[in-house]
Amino acid sequence: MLEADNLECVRGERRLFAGVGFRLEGGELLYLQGRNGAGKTSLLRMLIGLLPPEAGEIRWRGVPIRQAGDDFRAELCYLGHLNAIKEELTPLENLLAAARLADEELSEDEVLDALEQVGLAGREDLACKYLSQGQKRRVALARLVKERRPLWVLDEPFVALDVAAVDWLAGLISAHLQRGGLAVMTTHQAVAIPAGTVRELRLS
Amino acid sequence: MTDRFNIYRYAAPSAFYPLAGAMVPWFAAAAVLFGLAGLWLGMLVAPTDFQQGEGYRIIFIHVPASWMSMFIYLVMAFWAAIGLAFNTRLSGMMAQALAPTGALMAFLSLWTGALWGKPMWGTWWVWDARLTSELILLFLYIGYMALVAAIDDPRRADKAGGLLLLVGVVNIPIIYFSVKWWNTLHQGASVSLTKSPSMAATMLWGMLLMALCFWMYSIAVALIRVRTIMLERERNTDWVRETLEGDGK
Amino acid sequence: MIHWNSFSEFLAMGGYGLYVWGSFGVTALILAVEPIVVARNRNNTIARLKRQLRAERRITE
Amino acid sequence: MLRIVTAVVARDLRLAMRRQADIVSALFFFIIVVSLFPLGIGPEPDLLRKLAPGVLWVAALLATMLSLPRLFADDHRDGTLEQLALAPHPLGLVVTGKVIAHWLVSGLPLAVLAPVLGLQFDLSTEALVVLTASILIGTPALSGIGGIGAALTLGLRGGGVLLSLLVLPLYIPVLIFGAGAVDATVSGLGGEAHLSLLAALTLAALGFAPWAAAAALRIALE
Repeated sequence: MLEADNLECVRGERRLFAGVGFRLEGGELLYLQGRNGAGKTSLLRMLIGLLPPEAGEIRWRGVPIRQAGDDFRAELCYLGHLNAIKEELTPLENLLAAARLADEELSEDEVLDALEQVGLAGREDLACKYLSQGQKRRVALARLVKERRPLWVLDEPFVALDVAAVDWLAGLISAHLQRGGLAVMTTHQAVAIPAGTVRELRLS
Repeated sequence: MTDRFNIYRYAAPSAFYPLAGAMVPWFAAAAVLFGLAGLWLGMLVAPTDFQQGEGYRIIFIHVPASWMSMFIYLVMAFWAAIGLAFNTRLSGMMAQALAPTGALMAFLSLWTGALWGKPMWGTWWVWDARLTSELILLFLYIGYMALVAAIDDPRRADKAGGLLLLVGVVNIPIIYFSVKWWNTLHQGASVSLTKSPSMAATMLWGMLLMALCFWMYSIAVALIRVRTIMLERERNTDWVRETLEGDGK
Repeated sequence: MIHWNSFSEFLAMGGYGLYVWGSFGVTALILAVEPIVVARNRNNTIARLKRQLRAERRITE
Repeated sequence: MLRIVTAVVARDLRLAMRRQADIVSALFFFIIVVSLFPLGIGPEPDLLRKLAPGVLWVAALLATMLSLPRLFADDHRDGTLEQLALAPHPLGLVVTGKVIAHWLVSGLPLAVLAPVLGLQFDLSTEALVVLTASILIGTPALSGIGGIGAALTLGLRGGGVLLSLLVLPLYIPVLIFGAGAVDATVSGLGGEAHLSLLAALTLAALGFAPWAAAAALRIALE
């Protein structure tokens, strides 16, 4: 469903990688690995269409993502290393606003449910600036709980999480794969994902 | 890609670099020749203007500089459009190479305009539509150069600068007409910029020759500058390495 | 053919000498300086890139 | 289509309400600049009436620019802008929403304050009405054009100064027609022609600017 052909990445004057390609089907997870500065985040940004590749092509359901445009983005969920939450808003407001801006139907009950799952019950009405770094990350991750879009692209999702949260997130990703979803992620920690096929791609 | 169209071939910096290098001396020589001919006609042969006396001779640089300042901006916008549409590397470099010359032309146009205005209208500056638009054009040039200089990644700089150029092109006519309208309502300056219609043939030829001189000059300088930019930008490519190992030509 | 009777008349420009020569002087100055600056900039860039290339060679060898 | 615009407006307004200090400081800037002019040039009512349109408009223009650098910067810093760019609808609509929200918290309050400040300049009732109308009609164009500048300078060093350099030349037509409307009313010519031209400028700016800004944002996000 997601194919990348012969991708090349140039940042500034440096060629980070060239000739990178892969195919990913429903139920499969792709681990991106590589040193710092190998271009993992750049590759992710290419896959979500924010960074045009220097050469090569990315296709979603056989259509180049540039052409697919909104149709592609409607099936994409991206979690960057920035949390994309507003400090002034409460976790509840943040998640509701994010859902509305992403054109998703999400009720308040569903959001509260998701916040409970990430262990933020009782903090729904506290502005995010009063939360700790790890708690803010959980607010960002809570978006994934009700997320049913087929392609997840996650940049270092396990960073700043404790052991229990890592297990919970791994379970969430497995469930997504079992539903037939796809996931691409970068990570430094080796986390076992119980279900689905795991592939690896090493950028050198 | 490289062999499909000729235009693509010359749009590749490696092919354009030697071509540009070969063209520079010709344009420079043409600029000198046209300049000498224009100055001879304009300064030595052309008769005195019956209204403005000898002071009108500023026209021989003022009008060509004004023309070039506007024309260069249009050319830059043209390259910007090409660059944004086809993602060619050369376009951004061309726009950047032209900008300083365009800004200098706008400055010259204002400078000579002021020196012309003082004896003719008794003031260095009027808030006339043409002068004001020329001033804003200078600001647009400076803004473009500042924006491009502020962005580290050259590709991003090209794209952002190109977008700014296109926005500017849309705005220049709006600015011109709004200032013109504002000016006619205010009627502050009792000065008309319309030139005397009976322009002698020698004056016209002098002006056209000077315009050609400025044109050739701008092309020559921009070509040298674009060659420098190419070397700088593509320093990690094979063709630049080979060029550098030769004599840089 | 030539409009002027004497060189001093040419310089005076019918009383407009300051303005005419002020315009031509600054224009000539700019049109002379800009190519020099551009050429110097080009030579500096080439020299710098050559130095970098040589340094790179030394490292790889 | 409308839903996404309203969603952005609602979110940005809510954020602005939680950060009222920003709005208030821009308004105080406007008040202070306008109030300083009579002190600088003297209290003659005739002179003040003549200067009022220009002074009020220039101050409104500068006050609008004060909040422009943050139009996209906050969303850029915390990653929200990426999410907005990845949403399944045109980015231009999102920018339209942000421009509208910016106008609601920067332009609209100026229009409310302007008649009060106009009284300091001894403007007639008719001129005050036209002044308010011109600021009401003209400031959306300022927000829209400013959005292009804000998007182009996103994430750059010294972005604020650069932003003014890019945006001020483009503001000139708005300034001319805005101040011109009041000017024409003061001198008894009637400001309708200016106002309709100003409205045309605003419509053009709101139709065109968000898409240019969206293109600039995509460049900034690369």
